[in-house]
Amino acid sequence: MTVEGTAARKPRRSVKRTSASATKGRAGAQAPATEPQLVQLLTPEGERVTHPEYAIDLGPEELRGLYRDMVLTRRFDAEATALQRQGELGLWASLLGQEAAQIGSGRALRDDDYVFPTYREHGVAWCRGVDPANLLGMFRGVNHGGWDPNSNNFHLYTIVIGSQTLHATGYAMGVAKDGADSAVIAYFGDGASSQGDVAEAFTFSAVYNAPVVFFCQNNQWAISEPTERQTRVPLYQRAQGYGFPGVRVDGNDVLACLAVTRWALERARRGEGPTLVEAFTYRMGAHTTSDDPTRYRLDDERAAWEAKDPILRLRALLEKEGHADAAFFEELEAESETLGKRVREAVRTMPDPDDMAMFDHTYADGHALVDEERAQFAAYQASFADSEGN
Amino acid sequence: MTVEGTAARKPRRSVKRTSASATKGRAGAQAPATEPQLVQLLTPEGERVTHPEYAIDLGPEELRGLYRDMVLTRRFDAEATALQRQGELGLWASLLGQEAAQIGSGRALRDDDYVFPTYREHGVAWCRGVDPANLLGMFRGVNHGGWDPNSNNFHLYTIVIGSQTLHATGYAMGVAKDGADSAVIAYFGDGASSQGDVAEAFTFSAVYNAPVVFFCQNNQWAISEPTERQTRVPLYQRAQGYGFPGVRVDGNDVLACLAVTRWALERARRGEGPTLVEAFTYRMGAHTTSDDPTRYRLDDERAAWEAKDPILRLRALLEKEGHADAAFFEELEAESETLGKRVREAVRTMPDPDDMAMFDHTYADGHALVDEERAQFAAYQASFADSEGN
Amino acid sequence: MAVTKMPLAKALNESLRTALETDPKVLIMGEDVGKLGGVFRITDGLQKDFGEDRVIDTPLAESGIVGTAIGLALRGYRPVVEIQFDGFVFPAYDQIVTQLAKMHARALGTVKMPVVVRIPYGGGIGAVEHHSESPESLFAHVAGLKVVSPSNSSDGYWMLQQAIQSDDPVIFFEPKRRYWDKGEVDTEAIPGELHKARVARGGTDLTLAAYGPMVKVCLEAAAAAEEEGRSIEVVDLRSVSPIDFDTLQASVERTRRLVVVHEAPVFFGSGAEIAARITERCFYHLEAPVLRVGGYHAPYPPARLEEEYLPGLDRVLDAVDRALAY
Amino acid sequence: MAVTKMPLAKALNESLRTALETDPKVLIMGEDVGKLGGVFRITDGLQKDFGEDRVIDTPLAESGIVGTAIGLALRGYRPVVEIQFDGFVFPAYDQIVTQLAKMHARALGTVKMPVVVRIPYGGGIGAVEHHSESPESLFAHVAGLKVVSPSNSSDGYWMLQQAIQSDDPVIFFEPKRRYWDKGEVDTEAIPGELHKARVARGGTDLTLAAYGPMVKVCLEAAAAAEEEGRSIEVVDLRSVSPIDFDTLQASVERTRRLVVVHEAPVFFGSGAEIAARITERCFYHLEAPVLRVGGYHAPYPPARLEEEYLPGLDRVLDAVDRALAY
Ligand SMILES: Cc1ncc(C[n+]2csc(CCOP(=O)(O)OP(=O)(O)O)c2C)c(N)n1
Ligand SMILES: Cc1ncc(C[n+]2csc(CCOP(=O)(O)OP(=O)(O)O)c2C)c(N)n1
Ligand SMILES: [Mg+2]
Ligand SMILES: [Mg+2]
Repeated sequence: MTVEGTAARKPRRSVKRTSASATKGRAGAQAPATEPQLVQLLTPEGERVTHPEYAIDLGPEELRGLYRDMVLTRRFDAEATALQRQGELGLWASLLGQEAAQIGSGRALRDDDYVFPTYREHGVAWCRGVDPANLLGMFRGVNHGGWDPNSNNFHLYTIVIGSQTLHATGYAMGVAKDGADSAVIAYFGDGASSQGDVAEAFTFSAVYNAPVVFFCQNNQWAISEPTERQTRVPLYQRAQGYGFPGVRVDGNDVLACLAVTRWALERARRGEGPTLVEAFTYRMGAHTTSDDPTRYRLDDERAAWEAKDPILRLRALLEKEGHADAAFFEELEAESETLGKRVREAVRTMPDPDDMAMFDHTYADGHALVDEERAQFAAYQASFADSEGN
Repeated sequence: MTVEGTAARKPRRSVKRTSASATKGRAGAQAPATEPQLVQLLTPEGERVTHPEYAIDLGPEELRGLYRDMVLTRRFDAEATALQRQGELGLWASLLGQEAAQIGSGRALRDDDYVFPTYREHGVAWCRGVDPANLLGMFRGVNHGGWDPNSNNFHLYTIVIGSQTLHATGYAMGVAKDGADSAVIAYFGDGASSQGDVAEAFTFSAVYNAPVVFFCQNNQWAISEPTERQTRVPLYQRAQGYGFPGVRVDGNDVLACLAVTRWALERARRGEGPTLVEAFTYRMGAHTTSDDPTRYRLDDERAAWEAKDPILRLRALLEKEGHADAAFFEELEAESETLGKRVREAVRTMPDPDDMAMFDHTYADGHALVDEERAQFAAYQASFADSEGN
Repeated sequence: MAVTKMPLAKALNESLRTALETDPKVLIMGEDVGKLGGVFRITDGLQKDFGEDRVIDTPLAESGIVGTAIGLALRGYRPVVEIQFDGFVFPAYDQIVTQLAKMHARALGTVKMPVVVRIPYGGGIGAVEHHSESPESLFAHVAGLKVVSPSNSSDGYWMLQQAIQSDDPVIFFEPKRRYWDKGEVDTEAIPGELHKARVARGGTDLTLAAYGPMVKVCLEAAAAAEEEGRSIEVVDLRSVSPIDFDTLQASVERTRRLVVVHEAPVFFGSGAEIAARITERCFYHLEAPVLRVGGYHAPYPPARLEEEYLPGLDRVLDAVDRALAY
Repeated sequence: MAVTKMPLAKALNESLRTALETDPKVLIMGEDVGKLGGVFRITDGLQKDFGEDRVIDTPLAESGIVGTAIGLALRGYRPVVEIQFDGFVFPAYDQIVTQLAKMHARALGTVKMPVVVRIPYGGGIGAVEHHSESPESLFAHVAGLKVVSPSNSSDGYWMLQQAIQSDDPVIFFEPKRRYWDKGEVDTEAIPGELHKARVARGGTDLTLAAYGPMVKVCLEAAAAAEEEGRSIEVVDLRSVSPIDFDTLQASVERTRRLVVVHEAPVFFGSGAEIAARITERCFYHLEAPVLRVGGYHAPYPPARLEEEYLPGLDRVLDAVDRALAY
């Protein structure tokens, strides 16, 4: 059940000294004795397996629901990539390959829980009921996010790597202060694990026992850098040194992601504090549409991960167990088409912001300089209208 | 052999939820099974004890040397505190109680090793041969440090908490690049462990396998905040999640500090990468001369730690084993007096910097604006001389 | 009785107390703000009276403090964050500039960021490195932040009240060397606007503009100049973003000369912005270029040099002389 | 042949290659600078040719990158650090401001800090948030740093050479939207001084001052103005700290009018410092106040608004008109 994701990759070490037993120290060192255990409930072949600690019991409808979420999310993502190629979007950050991690964790959430995403959590947004078209505004360049985070308890996409983990921690501190039993989840990547802010979020959440789940999608790459550039031990182990549990889950197994996230959220609700979940997955596509992964990684790595596809394995289960018939898959195909069409139309008809909009919302209570600049700009714009009028 | 430093203190938790099993998660959580083991080689009563992993074999002369270092360091420190009271220094950060941690680790170093201190490492400076009077310049307000770091491989005191751990890591990366077998040691406090920079230093040093020892003096307090405000598990465990060993040592036991630091430095030299050493000790005095610890801590805590005094326990050993006679102690007393006098004189005769000095050393290669401002200031100063001359 | 004479430090403490009493969403966060009451005792007694849930000792990590304050604000709280000294705000700079300042705009106005970042700033107290700096320019340049600095006890009380009530992030610079200066505070007076300048002393020959710690120096300079027969107006700007250029312009149109004084280095300091804008607004009124008195382009020097480094009475009067010589 | 026409990106790449070849102490560090060659390919091919020991992919942590670069400099190396985009320099701001800038002074000159921080900056490429900012003011205000920005390929090559050779920390702002503009580079020419301005186009009626990406806009504006019979001088400042006020003063004394153009917000921007100082130096020469054209006091807007936000030909000419109307 163990997945050796990066074992085949050549180690990159700029230091030439003998790199001996890295984690095996002497007394007090407490080096991990065993290889990381990957929690898995559904094998790449679509077999249900059990795990001593994490169980899940889902009926056919729920399984179909998860499948539908993943398929539609992938379709939306593909549509966005296409829209970028057509020049309708300036950029797109694809989640291809990470559907299980996002749908599994996203479907573990309650409505009153709160999500702090990175810029790639389109699947989680889907679970929260955020209109997919809303996510495209920032990639089209009409806004910097612009949905109301409170309408779906889904915070704005955050681009500065790691920052949102502190916002999530603070929000969770507030939840605890309110005496609510909601939980908060913060998404971040393997690359982000190196940012000081993420470490500080671990410290604050542990010290204040904040009800937050840190959900790290280790997709093996931070743009061109493999995970070895960020850590030399599995990332889930990071939590331990801050005094809370860390778990590594098969990030391409939607059932395991759901089960482990649910468990972590329940811990948070019960007042047991933070948890780190590392979803071990793979970025199947480029970092963004601007990226060229052929410069830094080999095709066979991708091929190996294709065999672990999160959607195919759930489909295999559904078919094997007779939970879904041909009609279901056909209907879903049609639904995908409709979604694609809706997204395309929404993007193509998305209005450009008004020029004057750049003076809005810098402040809630106003600012004399902004008023002055707005007026000057309006007069300047008007001067063209005048000369055109002449 | 276990010291329970903070066990008696009331936990401070602003969150009122049930704080259940914090670190005991389920599978994958890998919570530490045992209570932290404190490496100790000399008990508070002055008994030599052995440790299965860390041995040390010192002759009488070496033991007397360590004793002398600690006594003179404490004397220097007391003198500086007195000088602050007399108005000769603006501020002083006393190391009282931390002599063993500093002398033990400081004496483990080779000449070619490099030290990155905080602002409290007067004992380490002593081991490096830095003139104690040099340390007082910044506290008197005549400079911001001002010694040449390279003359004793002892970097300048760093005040911005945690910053120096990254400098140490970078320096160590350079040592490795040079193919040298020197090691680097970075000092920091329990409070500093929360800074993002320290976490980033852990990441960089692990990824590049840098020959650096992180030496954390956990003196239980960051100004008024007890260690529980920074972490809920022992600090030495932090290392593990970054992939290198952490050890907790009795920071009031100079022999154990020496043995453990030596071991960690040797690991670095052998190319085995970073180590975290947590020296479990106590800040006997105020944070600095500006601080009033009666506002936040109880006298009996201090009293409990007095029984563990690092100097008294080594003296007990020296006397018990007949390694030092009355003459030795008398001579040392005299030497202390001389040192005190020398420091007093050095401070009182320390010249104020020339006014124009503030325009020096902002840049190595010069800067037109600085030249302009220097000239203007000189003219401005001269205008007074002129009018006085009239 | 609502009018009391108290030091600035006490006025700030009272203001925080009032805020905690009035609004259950107000929180105090920072290093050593609890039992110790902060290194300057501005939060003295507050944890005792309002509990550890509202007056929160934080881990030693400034980015963490501001980052979690942002999260708390998103949850509906109104955190008042203390940074221990000016030189220690930089670990939080990223959260302040990329998150705190931009969140409201990023959300197209759907969320608010009522966070106050209190920073004791400036020199003159004989401190070691990083404890005497004046980084206000580095915040004023950043859209989305408001930046203010009181010069006296009454403003300390009221401006802090208003900053806490503001739905925008406010960087609140407290002139630490004025903490112990006493002034009257009327806790029932109706305060003026937070971002409005105040003519602290009337005059006809030249305007001195300052804020925070330098207002006192300017008032002393004006008094000294009076003995030489010169009538100097002093404008206490109070706010560095926005700057109340209307009040300043009105003053300069009358006096026709302006000297700006601040502790921060002159190069790219607030004096630059003020000089540029007032020159544009008052081009035909100015008899002399706007002169600037401030810190030099060097790291804040060791304590024994700070008297030379800081703008004092003589340097201000020297600039006044030079401006009047045009 | 030493003279070649190449895009700015290539000139920078060649300059780094030369530095790596010439001085074994030079290192390149940053996110994705290795195999990928950086997101803008400025370090393309360098890791392949100089190895992972000298062209170092770092963990994703800007404070760590600059902090370890400082340590490497203390060990005798000369690190050239790449920050991926302008908006991501802030996590490193603390190390830059409190450590990199101050180390030489703190050590009373006994250690040097030859670290170059390369930052692709500015807008105009249709990017998402944090990828189009111009934060140069936030560095120029800080003593101990030098700040420069080339506007063309030749300057890109030579100024980077000189920055790497400098014993002071240099913040090297690369105008990312000019990366693909071609210009001649003579790799054997003897370069001018790093911090000296250059008169890019002579003129008699007004001076336009700019640096980095705005030099091209100003040259275009000058050309357009010529058609209307106006003779505009364009000064490429090249350096923002120090600023070559002598060259600028000489120009303004002749033209008697100055407009400063930059992408960064006007408020507390470099135009403020330039306006204040040139007004002081040229008080009796100026026929009009120094005018400033720059960004607005708002977060850099989404891509579809950036054309409105950025100073373009029309806004520069509008300011020229206004200055000439005095
Ligand atoms: C502070 C900061 N530095 C650099 C970047 C540029 N950048 C954007 S994404 C990225 C890699 C992120 O990797 P990871 O955290 O693994 O997330 P992933 O993209 O793989 O989902 C980088 C370096 C950034 N956005 N923020
Ligand atoms: C970045 C930063 N924030 C705050 C401070 C103020 N400060 C100085 S010492 C200190 C406590 C440090 O505690 P610790 O790391 O445990 O070291 P100790 O003083 O106990 O040796 C604080 C908060 C600082 N110097 N730097
Ligand atoms: Mg990744
Ligand atoms: Mg401590």
